[in-house]
Amino acid sequence: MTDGADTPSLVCLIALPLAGAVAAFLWPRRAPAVGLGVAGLLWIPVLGLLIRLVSQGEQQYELGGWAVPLGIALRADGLSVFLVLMVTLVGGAVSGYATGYFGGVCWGSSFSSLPPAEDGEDGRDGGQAHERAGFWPLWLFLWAALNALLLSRDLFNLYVTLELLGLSAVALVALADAPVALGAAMRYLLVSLLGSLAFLLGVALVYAGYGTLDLPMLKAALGGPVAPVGPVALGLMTAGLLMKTALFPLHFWLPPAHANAPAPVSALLSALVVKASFYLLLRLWFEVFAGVATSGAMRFLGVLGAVAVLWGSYQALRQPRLKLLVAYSTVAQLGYLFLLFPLSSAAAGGFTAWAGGLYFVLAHACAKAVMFLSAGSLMRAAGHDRLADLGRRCARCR
Amino acid sequence: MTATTLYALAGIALFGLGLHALIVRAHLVARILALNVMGAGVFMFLIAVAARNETPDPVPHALVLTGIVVAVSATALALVLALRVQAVRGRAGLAEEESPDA
Amino acid sequence: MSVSEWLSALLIAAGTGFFLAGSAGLLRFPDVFTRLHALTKADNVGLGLVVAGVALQTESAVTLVKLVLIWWLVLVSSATVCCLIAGAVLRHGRAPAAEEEAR
Amino acid sequence: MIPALDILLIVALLWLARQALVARDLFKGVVLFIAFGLLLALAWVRLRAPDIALAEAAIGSGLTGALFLSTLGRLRRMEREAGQAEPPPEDGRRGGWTGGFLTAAGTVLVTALLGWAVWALPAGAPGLGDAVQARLGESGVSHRVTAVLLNFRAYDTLLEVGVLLVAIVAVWAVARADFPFVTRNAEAGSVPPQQTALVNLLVPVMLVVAGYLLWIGATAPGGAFQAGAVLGGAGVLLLLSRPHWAVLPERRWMRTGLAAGLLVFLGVGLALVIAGRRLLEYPAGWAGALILLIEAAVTLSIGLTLTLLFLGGRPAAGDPAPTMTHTNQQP
Repeated sequence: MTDGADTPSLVCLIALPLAGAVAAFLWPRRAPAVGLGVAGLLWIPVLGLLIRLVSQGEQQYELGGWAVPLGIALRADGLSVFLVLMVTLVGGAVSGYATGYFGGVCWGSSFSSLPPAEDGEDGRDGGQAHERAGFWPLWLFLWAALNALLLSRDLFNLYVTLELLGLSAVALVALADAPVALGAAMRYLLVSLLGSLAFLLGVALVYAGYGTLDLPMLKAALGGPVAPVGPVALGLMTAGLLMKTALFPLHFWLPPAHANAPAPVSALLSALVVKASFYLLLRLWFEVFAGVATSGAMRFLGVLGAVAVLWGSYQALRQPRLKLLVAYSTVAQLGYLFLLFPLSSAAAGGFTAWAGGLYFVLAHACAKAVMFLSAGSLMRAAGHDRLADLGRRCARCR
Repeated sequence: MTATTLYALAGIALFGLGLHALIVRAHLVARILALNVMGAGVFMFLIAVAARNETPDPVPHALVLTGIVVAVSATALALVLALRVQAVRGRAGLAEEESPDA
Repeated sequence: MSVSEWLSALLIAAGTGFFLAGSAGLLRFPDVFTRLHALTKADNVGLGLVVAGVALQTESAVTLVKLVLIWWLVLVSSATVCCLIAGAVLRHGRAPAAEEEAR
Repeated sequence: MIPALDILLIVALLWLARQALVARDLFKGVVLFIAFGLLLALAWVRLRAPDIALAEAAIGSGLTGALFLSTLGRLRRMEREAGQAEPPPEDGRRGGWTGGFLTAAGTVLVTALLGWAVWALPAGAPGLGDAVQARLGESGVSHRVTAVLLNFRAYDTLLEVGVLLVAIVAVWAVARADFPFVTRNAEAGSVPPQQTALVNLLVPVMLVVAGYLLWIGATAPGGAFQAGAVLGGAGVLLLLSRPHWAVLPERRWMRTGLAAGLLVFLGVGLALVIAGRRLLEYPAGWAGALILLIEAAVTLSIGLTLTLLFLGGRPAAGDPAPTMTHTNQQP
């Protein structure tokens, strides 16, 4: 384990989108350029981190120079760097798409005929302006929250990143100012806040029982005799995270929220945001609480995942609208992810299950993002996304 | 049983009260109120934990201060969303069996 | 206990008595105006007595200033809020309802 | 032996919370919630957490209560304009007696499980109190909570200031300021003179108190959050009564003020990185000054954010909102 004090790439991964978010808020006209700039610049710390990870192994960074448990540390191992790489890839692609989708960008885009974004505050020019004004700062905050979550090793800090992630995600859904989208955003917000509170109470129980918030230190402390507080805290945090990950039967909020958001937002939510809470579940179950989580509980999560695959796929096939179909398919695909829990704890094939599971995470992120982006373009072209009428429309497009 | 244990348990009870109201109430303002009570319960538990020591542990205090500010931000956003829902739907509630493509 | 401690206890007890009377008035009086009367008048005197009692126990001048400041601020704001509530009730001819609370 | 005052306080808190949550009349529920918040502040004092008590009284009870009340007012107004004489009855969610029973039983079960875990907490109380005490001398401040918030765990606070900014960006993206609601009184020329007098009196006092809280935070309970909350309270008072000297800043300045906290916080952190240190690793001797600088900016941003969250939407370009004096001088 090396300390990355000399190469601040870990910090840049969080500070760069955060600074971008402030810049996009301060200069709304330049927001798309800021977003694209951040998306490009982020590759420098990402690749730097990747190189160091390969050559030196796990990286960590003590913020403020305070050692854990007093301070907060960032940590990058294979799993988190893999996911950061995925976020940078998908996030960059979606940013590029969004410059076209929301208009207001200065170079060749079919939507550049829209009135300039001004700062979109009067909402009189077709309702598009405030979408454009809100999207960039919120998305950059979301990006910062994703990276911060993937790199943090402190439980309370993870709670703050979850809230940052949840609030910006909800606001992004509410950008589509339609009645259905507002209802979906409201439901998403309630679920997200309930999930965060359950997680926070779990964190509080951990602190009460073990006196630390640092994940590796907690892991060491859990090695001793198990008090009831350990499993109960894990249960609470898991319940909160399952709500945010939308595992069946807690998936009810996902399809309306993902289907009614603006297309780039749907892509980000389905591809990246649900994966963040899934990543935390992996961390908690397989690393920190490995001694507490029983194989029965793992099997239970696996069964829920299996049901989600069947139920989500069945619902997807029944949907009349393209974006809802894609959203329900997310419910199903998330079910596949949870098959990882029982499979990887099996004595044989644990590594294969991990490799397969992570490959699936990446594949789903790319595929689902592209699907939602394509659905958004189809919707723009056809003016709706009713499956029954889309075929005719597309025949004409050719 | 000490006073701090009682406060800790009261925090858990507040969490439970809020959770129940969050599930059974339909009006969005009532549900946001319920989330605030749940949050107060978590804070009370944390501060009771801090008070177990001779000099109170400042770390939970700092966590709760952070939590209070996060809570007021979330509440403000939730209330504004509730108002928008009322404005476009005529009622500040979410229909239970709502077809997503209404 | 010294004389000043006895005096302090006496003042605080008297102040608490005013609070009790004010609370009883809040519960028992028939309409908004009389309830306001009970609440604001009794609380101002009650708080004044409590502050005087506590002030007897302090040694630092800064604390004394803070205590008096607290009493003065409560006095000013409760008098104003009393006027505002009573005015609102008079204008609307009914108890202040939900739409008036934000002032 | 538990002091009777604590038992009384806890019983009162639980009773108030329950009453607030079951009240069918939402106005009643919110008023009970505000009372609950005030008693909660008392509980924090009993638990020797004066910092939280200050923040709770100002933010948890005060500003959150104001947000709820203004939301209810707007809801009622919308209902009146839509021609609904009475607020629509709340539709029952989980239908039937069995549903209600199952929900209650489930909640009780979860609460009991949590209570059991708390009851069975190991007795030896670990914590980071000693670790904080050991390094307090290097933190640049002598108040332990401020040391944790702005030095040991400053990164949490940085992200939290980000959450505040997200809230305002989100609210601005979702809704336009319903300014007529806020200014209704002033437009009718009927801000009562007592109210104006009170605001003229209180706002300067609140500014002084905010400055005092900010300054004292280094050595005693207080700090950026409490000071920002007091500023926010002053802002809400100004929005409600619009004395002639109060002017909403132009939107450019509004944005700058809202972002100032995060900007300065992140700027200081990154400047230290460029200087070869870690993020927010203050150089020895500079910690106190840098913390005060960050806190001052954060106080300003929190105050402005809370005020504008109360406004409930983005102030639009065409509205008279930006200059509050506009309508006030009309007869």
